[in-house]
Amino acid sequence: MSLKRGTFSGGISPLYKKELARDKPLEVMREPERVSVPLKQHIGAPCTPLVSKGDDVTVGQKIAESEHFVSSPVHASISGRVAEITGASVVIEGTGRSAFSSAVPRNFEALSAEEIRAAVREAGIVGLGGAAFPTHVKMTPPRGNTFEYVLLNGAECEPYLTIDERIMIEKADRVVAGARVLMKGVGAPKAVIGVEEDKEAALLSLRKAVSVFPEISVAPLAVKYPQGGEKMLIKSLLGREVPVGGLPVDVGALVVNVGTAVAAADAVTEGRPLYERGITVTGGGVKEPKNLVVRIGVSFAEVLDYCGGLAPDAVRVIAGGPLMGRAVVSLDEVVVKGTSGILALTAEEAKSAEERVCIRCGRCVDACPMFLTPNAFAVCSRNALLDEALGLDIRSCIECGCCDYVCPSRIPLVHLIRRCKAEIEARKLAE
Amino acid sequence: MRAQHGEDLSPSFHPVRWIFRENPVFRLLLGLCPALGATSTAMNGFAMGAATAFVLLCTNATFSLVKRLVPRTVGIAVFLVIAAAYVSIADMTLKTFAPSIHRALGIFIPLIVVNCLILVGGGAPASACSGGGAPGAFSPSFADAFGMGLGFLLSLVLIGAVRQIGSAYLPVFGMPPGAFLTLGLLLAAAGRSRNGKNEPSGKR
Amino acid sequence: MPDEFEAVSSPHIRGEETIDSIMWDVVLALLPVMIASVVFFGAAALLALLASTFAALFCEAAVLKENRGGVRRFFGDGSAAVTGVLLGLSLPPIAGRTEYLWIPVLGSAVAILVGKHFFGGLGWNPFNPALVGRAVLTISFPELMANLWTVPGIDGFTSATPLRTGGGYTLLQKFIGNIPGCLGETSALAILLGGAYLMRKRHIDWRIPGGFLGTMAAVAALHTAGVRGIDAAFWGAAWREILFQWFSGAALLGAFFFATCYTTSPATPRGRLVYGAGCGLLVALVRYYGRLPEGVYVVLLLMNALTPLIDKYTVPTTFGGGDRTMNEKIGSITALLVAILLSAAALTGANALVKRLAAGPASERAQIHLEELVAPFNRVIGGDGFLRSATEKGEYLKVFKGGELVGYIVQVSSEGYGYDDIVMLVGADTALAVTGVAVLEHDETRGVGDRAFAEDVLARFRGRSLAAGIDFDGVSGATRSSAGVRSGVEKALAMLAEVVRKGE
Amino acid sequence: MFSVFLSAIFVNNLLLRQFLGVCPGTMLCGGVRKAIASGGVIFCIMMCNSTASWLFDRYVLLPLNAEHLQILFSVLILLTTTWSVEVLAAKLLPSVYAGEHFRLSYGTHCAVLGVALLNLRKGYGFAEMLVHSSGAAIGFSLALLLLAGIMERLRFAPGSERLKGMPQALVAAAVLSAVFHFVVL
Repeated sequence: MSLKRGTFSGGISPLYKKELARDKPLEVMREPERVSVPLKQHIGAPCTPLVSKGDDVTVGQKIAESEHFVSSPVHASISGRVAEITGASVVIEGTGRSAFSSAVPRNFEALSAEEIRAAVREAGIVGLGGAAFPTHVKMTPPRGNTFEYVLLNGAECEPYLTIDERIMIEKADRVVAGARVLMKGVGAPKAVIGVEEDKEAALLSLRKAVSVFPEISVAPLAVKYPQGGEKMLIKSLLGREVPVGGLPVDVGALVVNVGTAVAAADAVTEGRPLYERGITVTGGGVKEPKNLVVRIGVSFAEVLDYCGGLAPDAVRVIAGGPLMGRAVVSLDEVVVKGTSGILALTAEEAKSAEERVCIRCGRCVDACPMFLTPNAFAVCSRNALLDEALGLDIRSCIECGCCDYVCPSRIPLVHLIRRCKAEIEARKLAE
Repeated sequence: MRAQHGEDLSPSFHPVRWIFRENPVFRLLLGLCPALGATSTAMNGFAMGAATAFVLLCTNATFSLVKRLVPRTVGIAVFLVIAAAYVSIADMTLKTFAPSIHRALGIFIPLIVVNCLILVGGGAPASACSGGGAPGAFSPSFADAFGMGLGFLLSLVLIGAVRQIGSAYLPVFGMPPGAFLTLGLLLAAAGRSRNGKNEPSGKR
Repeated sequence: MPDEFEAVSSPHIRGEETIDSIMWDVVLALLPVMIASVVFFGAAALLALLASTFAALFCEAAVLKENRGGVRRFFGDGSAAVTGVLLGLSLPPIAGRTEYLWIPVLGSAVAILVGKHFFGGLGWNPFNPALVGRAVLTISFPELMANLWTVPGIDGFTSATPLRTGGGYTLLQKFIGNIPGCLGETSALAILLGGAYLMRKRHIDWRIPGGFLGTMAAVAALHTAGVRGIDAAFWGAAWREILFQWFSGAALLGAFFFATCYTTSPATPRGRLVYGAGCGLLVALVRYYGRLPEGVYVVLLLMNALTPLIDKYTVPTTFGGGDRTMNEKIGSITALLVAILLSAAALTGANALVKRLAAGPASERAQIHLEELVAPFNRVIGGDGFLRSATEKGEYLKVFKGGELVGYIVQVSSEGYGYDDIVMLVGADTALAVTGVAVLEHDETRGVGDRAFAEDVLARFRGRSLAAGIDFDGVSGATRSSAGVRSGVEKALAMLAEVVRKGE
Repeated sequence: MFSVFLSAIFVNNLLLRQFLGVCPGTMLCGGVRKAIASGGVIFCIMMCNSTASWLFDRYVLLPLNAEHLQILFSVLILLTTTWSVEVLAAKLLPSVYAGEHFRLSYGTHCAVLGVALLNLRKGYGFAEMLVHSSGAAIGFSLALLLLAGIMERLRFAPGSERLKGMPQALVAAAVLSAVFHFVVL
């Protein structure tokens, strides 16, 4: 790979606000006394519980599973007793400290691709960047396709979030190990780790870590959003465009978040399932922003509490980043595998302004990294012109929020696009 | 043109209706070409309106006399031939006795034949309108034709007067853009047109 | 800390720009242009700008409730102010004289009420409101709007349109300012400053001014090549021509401020390039081959009308929807080639046309009708027989009475204010004194220019001859039309003089 | 010849400068695609009708010294040509004919007849007649297309119901009319 900075067309350069948590080293949060582990934390079929109320479980024990291929098992994140099984989650009450005792380290070089994929599935690995798509599914190519590259996504383009950056700085060796495991697992000869170029410390430590592996390279990327979008990352690193309606594998690439790579390495070499993950707790509404390693199923309230609590002027709490994350209504929500951060924004940060009419300035069209026409989608959505929207490729929209961010009229474009997509789906079902 | 003449168009004598509620220009959007092209002054508007009303009345009267003798298949053709005859008469008369007006109205005199107003108000057979919609089974009485002609005449005089007075201050009113502008503003002032389709028909 | 939080759709952070901030930024960018106009044209310019801006704001407030009640609300989102300022800048300097202040006021009122709110207000106007206002003024008062190009500093002095005559101004003068023209057109420097500010703030896309000025430059270079051929000094001459075209008239103001109006320009990147190139091409063609002194404003309105279609057919190719880079290359090369071919074709056509019109005889139809037309006109001369004759300059009729030559009737055409020539008949006796003038066809402004053709006015020509001098006072307000008639008479008499001299 | 063509498109545009064919069916023709389709149909019909009228006038009416029958026969020829074009289209291009695009609104009849009469009144020769008719047809279709684009966008415009539809279309036409007034190349 050349050292030329990779980039794509479109996108935006929002205020990054990463300085809030950028210098906070990874910190393991104290073990919660009670977790509520949801049965469906991934894209695909939900799991059915393997334990029942009153059972004792140890940390890392598989507590739910599904027959379906596109699914991912769930593990206990603390040792203790199953207090309750609701329809959607298993509640475990802890019995003191519970460290995971890792199995005998395995040499992944000796494993076959199938064995590695099986280990990844068994450990419940899903994409930790936010989408939570089961990784073993991604690693299984459709017939006739082969992987050429494993691309590790260290772009972390969402403002505020810094967890991937910390992982790359502090666990560069594990990131590289993850890359090697994944290369072996999909039979790809090369790997590239893409990192936005302003993350200098991460670039430095990764370069050191890959120096002995000529098949792996580290590529700096332009600092802009959504650099970490799967399709944008492939364009930036390989110059290839995933065809409309296609998958990364169509251009020979497997894209995996750096955090996921570390989890995959842990799963394959140590047999450690995904029962904890790193998250960034930040935002103007958090007293002490931190990068934390937390157990799956811990409530937002407890995590925020650990970070000094919410500032009084916090008005919005978000699971994930500010551009694609989901606003939560209650702090009883729990951290799941796809939670990359907890953000508490103040009224000033989460500016809400009155919506105005579209002045057709075209900023949304310029910003769209998928080269779509969000202004037209808004008209389609409001007037139920579903066929027109389909004709304009509304299904290619990745809902990155660039259009919405730049709109000077404050039109809720992402919301309108989602509604239009939902209406299209509903119509398809009805037919 | 989707004029929906139906039950509320009773054959009773209601010329006033055609002037206000169902004004051919402002409510039914009929005969807009002459309403734009022949109204640079109130006098032109009057002449155009009068000529149209004349043709409308005469054609209506004549056609209703011979209607029963005409087979349905050639109804429209016969109707237009009658209309064309009266238009020719109007044309010759104006040319001889009012050449300046004849010149000002120009091509709009012969085009009275295909004026929607004549086709609708004269009671042309439904097949007259090869697509835009049909006047349906509406068979106007002589009184209706009279009212319609009067309504049309008054509308044209109004437009002509507005343009004539307007052009004294803002000459654009006397020119083609001013014709569109005047009619657009007057239509907006008149409110929603009666034949519904006051908006693009092709909502996809 | 609230128990429940807002559940709203992502994204949760927003950019800084709002309609208000953009609109007021545009006003800020127009500030240098306004200052330049006041510096070069004096207080009248300030008056005109204030009148147009405040008239626009008042009309906006009359329509929109949210603009009423308070100074801040009165100034609103800035869109009305932009319209008002732009309209003011596109007016001639006389609009600032107190007796003409109704011009900016009327223009702004038309712009805001008809151009903007009739179509649904901000974001819905199909045409740039300021241009609509200007169009109504131009059509209604052509002499006021286009004929009087006041030289800065010399109040009331009128000169011919610089674009037609070149004006005798150097490029540097044109760049800095202090040349005749509309208020906002005088200083290229000020416009470029404002444009650079807007580009820097990313309020406008380079594609529109780039396509606009680039295409103009291409046509100007082609034109230069056509006029003088390609030799060693070609590039120097071409560049002079290009800069002349850029700095003249409303090209820069149009490219940076009018064409970039959001609502009326395409929203897609490719569309903006097409739109800009279309503007540039048409402006150049109008300037070289049209009869209009300045076509920028009209061309912009036409392109405004094309915008929905451009938008519809330049929807960007979705990411991954084809080999985009290759497509883009092919697309831009094709666009360029088409532009070049079109302009070349238009040049050739127009060239041939101009040559034919200049050299060829009057059209066939005119000949057929000549005798017919002459019949009533002839009453003055009282001839009973005609002989059609011709020189290389055109046709004329010899008028005979009782077999004796008593005079001539010539059909000539001359340029008036309108877009078509004034076609007229000039009668003369054998001593070459005018016996009568009749205007057959003209395209002068009704009610204004055509006053020059009133019978009593034309009767004033009677008895005049070239020898005695055609001392003819034009009708005020119809000076161009009067001058057209006069030059026609002169042309006719000159032609007859030659006929007589040759003893034909 | 070239100037006849250009002026027929712009300065003497049928719809915008001569007011021929102004009716809701043309002003609000319902979308750009439909405007393109009807533009093509109108072009065919105008050319056929103008040619037929011209030939009839030149070789029947003029020799017979029967110019006073011009109006009557123009109308009959109009009926005949529109009818035959429809029949031909139904035979040759059934798929096109079946589409709603083919149906013409009233207003277009006025424009088609108008062009034929203009050709006769201006005393054009055969070639000039063809050039003028094609220019007029192109100009008519162009105006139709521009208005369709504008009105398609204004479909969802806010504001008073009074203004929507014809009033807006007419004011847009006013601006276009002003623009075409100036387009003299």
